[in-house]
Amino acid sequence: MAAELQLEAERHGVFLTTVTRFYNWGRRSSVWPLSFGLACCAIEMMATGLARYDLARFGAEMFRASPRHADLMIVAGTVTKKMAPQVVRLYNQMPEPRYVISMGACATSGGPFRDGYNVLRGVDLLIPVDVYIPGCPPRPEALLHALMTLQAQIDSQQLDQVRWYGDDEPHEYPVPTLGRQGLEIDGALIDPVGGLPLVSPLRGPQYGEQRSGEIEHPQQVRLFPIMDESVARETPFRASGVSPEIAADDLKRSDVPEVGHAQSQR
Amino acid sequence: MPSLSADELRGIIEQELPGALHNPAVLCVVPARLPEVARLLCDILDHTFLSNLTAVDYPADGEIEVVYHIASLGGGVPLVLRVRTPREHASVPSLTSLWPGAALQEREAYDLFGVWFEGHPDLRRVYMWDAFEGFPMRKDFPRQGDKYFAGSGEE
Amino acid sequence: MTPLLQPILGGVVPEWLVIVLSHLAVTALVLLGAAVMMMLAVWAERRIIARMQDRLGPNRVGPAGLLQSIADGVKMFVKEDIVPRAADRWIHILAPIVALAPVAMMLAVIPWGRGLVAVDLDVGVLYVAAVSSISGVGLLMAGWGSSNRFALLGAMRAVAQLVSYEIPMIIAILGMVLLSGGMSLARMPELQGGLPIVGTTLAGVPDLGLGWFVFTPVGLLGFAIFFICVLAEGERTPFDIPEADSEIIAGYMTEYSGMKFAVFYLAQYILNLALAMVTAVLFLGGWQGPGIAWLAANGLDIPAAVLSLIYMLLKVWLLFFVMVLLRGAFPRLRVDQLLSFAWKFLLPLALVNVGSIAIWIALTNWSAAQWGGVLNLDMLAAWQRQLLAVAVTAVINIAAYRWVLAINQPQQPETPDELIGAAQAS
Amino acid sequence: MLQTQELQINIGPQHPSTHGVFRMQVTLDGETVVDLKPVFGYLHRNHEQIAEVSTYIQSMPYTDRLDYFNSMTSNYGLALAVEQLAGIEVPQRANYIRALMSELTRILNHATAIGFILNDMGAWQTALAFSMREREKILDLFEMASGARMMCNYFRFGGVVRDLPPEFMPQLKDLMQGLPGFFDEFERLLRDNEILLGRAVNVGILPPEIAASYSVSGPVLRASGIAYDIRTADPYGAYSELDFDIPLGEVGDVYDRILVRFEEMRQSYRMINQIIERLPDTTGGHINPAMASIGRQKALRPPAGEIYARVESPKGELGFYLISDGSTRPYRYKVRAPSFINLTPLGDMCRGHALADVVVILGSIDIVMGEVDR
Repeated sequence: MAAELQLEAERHGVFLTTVTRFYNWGRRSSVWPLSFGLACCAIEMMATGLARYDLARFGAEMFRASPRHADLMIVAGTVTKKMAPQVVRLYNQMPEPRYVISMGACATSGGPFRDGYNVLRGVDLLIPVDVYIPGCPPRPEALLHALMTLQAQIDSQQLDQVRWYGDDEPHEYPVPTLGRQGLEIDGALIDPVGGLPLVSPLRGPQYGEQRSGEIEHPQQVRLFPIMDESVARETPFRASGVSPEIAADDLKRSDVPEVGHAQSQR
Repeated sequence: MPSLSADELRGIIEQELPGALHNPAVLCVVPARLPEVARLLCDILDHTFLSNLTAVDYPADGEIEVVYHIASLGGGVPLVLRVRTPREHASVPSLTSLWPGAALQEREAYDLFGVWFEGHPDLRRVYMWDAFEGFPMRKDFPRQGDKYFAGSGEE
Repeated sequence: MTPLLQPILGGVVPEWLVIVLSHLAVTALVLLGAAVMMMLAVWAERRIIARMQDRLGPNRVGPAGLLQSIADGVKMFVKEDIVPRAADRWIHILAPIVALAPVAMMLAVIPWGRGLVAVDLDVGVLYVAAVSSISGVGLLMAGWGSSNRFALLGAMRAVAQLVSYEIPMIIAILGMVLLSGGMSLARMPELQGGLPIVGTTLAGVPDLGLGWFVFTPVGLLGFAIFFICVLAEGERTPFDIPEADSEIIAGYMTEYSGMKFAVFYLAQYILNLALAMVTAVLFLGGWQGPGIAWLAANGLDIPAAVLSLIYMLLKVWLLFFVMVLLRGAFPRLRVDQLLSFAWKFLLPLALVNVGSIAIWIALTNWSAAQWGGVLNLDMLAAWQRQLLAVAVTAVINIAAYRWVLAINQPQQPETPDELIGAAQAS
Repeated sequence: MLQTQELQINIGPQHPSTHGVFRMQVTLDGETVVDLKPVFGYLHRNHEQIAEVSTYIQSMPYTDRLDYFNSMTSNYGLALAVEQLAGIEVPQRANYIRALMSELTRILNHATAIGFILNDMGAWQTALAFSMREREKILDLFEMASGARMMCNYFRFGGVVRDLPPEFMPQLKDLMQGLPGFFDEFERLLRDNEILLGRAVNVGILPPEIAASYSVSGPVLRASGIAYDIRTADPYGAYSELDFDIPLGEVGDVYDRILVRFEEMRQSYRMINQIIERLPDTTGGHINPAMASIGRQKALRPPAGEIYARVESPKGELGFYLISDGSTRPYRYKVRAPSFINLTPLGDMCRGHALADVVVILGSIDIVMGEVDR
């Protein structure tokens, strides 16, 4: 990586390389996270900041409460639909250069709560993510590793190619609003409560590609079985006999095809 | 005062407030008489701690049941009171005047089940946003996800 | 600096240019010194607090993380600069400058060492007091111009705090002015030579440079009051209320990003250091210390200057270290507690202290004629009068302290009768 | 003529002192709180609905994520409810292991809760760092027993998933040796600190009868002087055999809540000592043999009926209300979340106090958003 970087950099001349390296050194040595905890992972985030793990060694312990002072947003926990507008707004309020670490399964994909009606299936539906951490919750070591990965990403950036100096990066991402049926952007439903999201996920900046922000495959929205009287169960006080057999292969997932599932478009 | 058993409570209610029980077998109270029964429990029987309040949806009966678990601070198993109300226009008298602590739990039941608590000072949605329509914990709310398919597919 | 440059450049450039150049050089040196100190202060604070919390602190950038502050500076410099849409644009942009400029101006009159003072102003103390309160305007501008409620709350708190703590602070300074008989900060350390308590009044003893005001009862009380006010003025824990991040995010700096935020940050740390320097000069003898008088007497001016600079920096860093320890250890006060502490506790004590100092001066300096025959101390030696004054003012100050404590006792709340004590349960 | 205007501010959902994504709409007159309205739901992740379409044992990992500080006690609540519903016996040894884990959890929770209160007061994380240090040691033990640091998923219906490993006891004893020193260190921090006293004494008073009518539970209720603890009021597991006191507060202010938590840590320490003594002599394995296989757990089919089972979690009374229709999935699954209900009197407690006190009062209730919003 370093040699490639060097070769790449030499085309820009020594002076620029030095400036870039100095610039990258400054940015990566002083990544101040936003003190922004959503759920369980926030506790591990705090544990990372305190004794034994000590995020401070990387100069990253200055958890700032104001998004204006922060460089890094650690999305630590489940992003619910109700919280999604605030997450995007906070991201919009952060000054460039800004980074996002999606910490844990919930922030990455919805995790164990993926099937909940109020849970966003991954924060990358709305804002770009630089580093994903698996785990539920990830151990503090994993967060340290994510920070180091982010530092490596910063190191490989060129001063004249970073996204925030170009025009293609929208400075403000569209903030969803909370509508009658779910999240809306400009009045169009993008993530219904009790349905699947209708937007494609954002990609990381290294793909150089921006989120469409458009509704995709609206005609392929999967209709969900309304749990009607065939599913509704007897009251416990009049329960007669045994309920349907589902014990044998209880944990087996059915192979319902993921038609039109936005996540599978990735 | 030691905790009462459900049978003792049934006897006392039938004696003190005749006609208040809709279904004595499960201590199901007539909605309009609920505040009286609760006051009886609270003032005379020393069950002063409203431990839990929740709703259960029974689409098969077309009814929603609101369940109250009322404990005594002296200890023992909490008593259960129930109220049944139709699913359409579900409405139950609020107990916030007796137990201010019921406020949030009633809001939760309203939010997720759509039970209107008559006399609640500030009955708004608590978890979902105000503009949202529908009551997600009802059994007929549309659901998503593999888990639900796994369940419904086999049934 | 002019005499230093004169022999070198004297023949080459005209004299006015030499003067201008020397002034510029001094300014650059002072600002550079302050900036380096600020960076060291931020690093030291992060490391010390990390130590207090069983951590290591920044140690990846440079030796032991020493370059951490530079990395922070580089990052801040390249951050995007945001002016919120709703903000009052010019006020928002000007506020950091208005906050930083007076703080930098304070450095001009502070003596860094023997003979190392940029401007020897006759009214240096007055100047410091006056200039340091201008930064409050910058904070209020920041809070108002940001159009953010947390920022507005923070600015209101900051100004309330600055205004209330100025008063005991200035009264504490007033005492020192009375004691030294002048307002020049540069002259203050010169008066604090000699031995502890008796100062230079004892004949035949070498000048140890230890006659600091803090060793006298009046100086000690003044030091305590002044240092507490310094903590409040510099927004240090337990008085960091204007930027209480657990309540109002970051106070008046909430909406500032990039360089402007860095300027606030810089202003705050320079203010802390400058106030620590003023404290050292006023009470801890400034650059005074053992050996300086001997070096100066033997004509070794440059070693004396270097040694005095070392003494000064040692004292300043000691005070800053105390600030950091306080920050790591204490919760912060509530804003009403802060104000009542200033008005009910510090102000009476400061006033009493001024009275004590008047008595001190009367006991040490007045002749029988000045006393009008009430008291005649002319037959006592100077050091005896000094000791007498110490005894008298110590009694007054201790009594005042106890009295102020007594009037500040919080009323005991009545406990409801029905509340039970700890009951055995199992 | 000059007029004053009330200031409306929103604290949260992203705010360093709201312990997660909680939001308070505060109306201020100067710095004084005129009105405070809590807003919830930013972490509403549908635990109950997911549990209603999962089997009973599938809900166990979700209870870890309810109260993510105290996964062990949350597990205990569900395990207790299902055991009572299905009539499963728990061996004595399993009960002791469960009590041990619950009390370790309580120490962990209370230590960090006090640390967070001090953090909210502005102590720059130092107190929190001390308590997190102890937390790490306890988490090491949890990891040893269950394989995970935070989300232990250690309890099973009828016992616990595996017995304590042989190296567990020596390390537990090490920890227990260090704890009194930690308590003393913490106590010095709490008792003699003028500023802490000034910030905590007579702030956010909750009188006992009001506390009870607000259904407040746990240390907050006990700080108001009411000796209501599920471990004695409705004993479960090994608690009827353990000897402990219930510390009570006198005034019901923030300081009492801190002290009650502090004393509860000492009582937990006492209990753990008793458990260490008795554990080698306990009978039965770590799990009821009838429930030992994961297949049995998965296929568990409690008879139709309902149950409301409660445990004393460190935050208060944690109840699980389950209705079974005889199938492998609960028909209704409801969690009585102590931190949610403890928040009911927040507005009343804060009214008339300064803005700075709001965060301290909120901290003294010790909420965790995973449980509040579920």
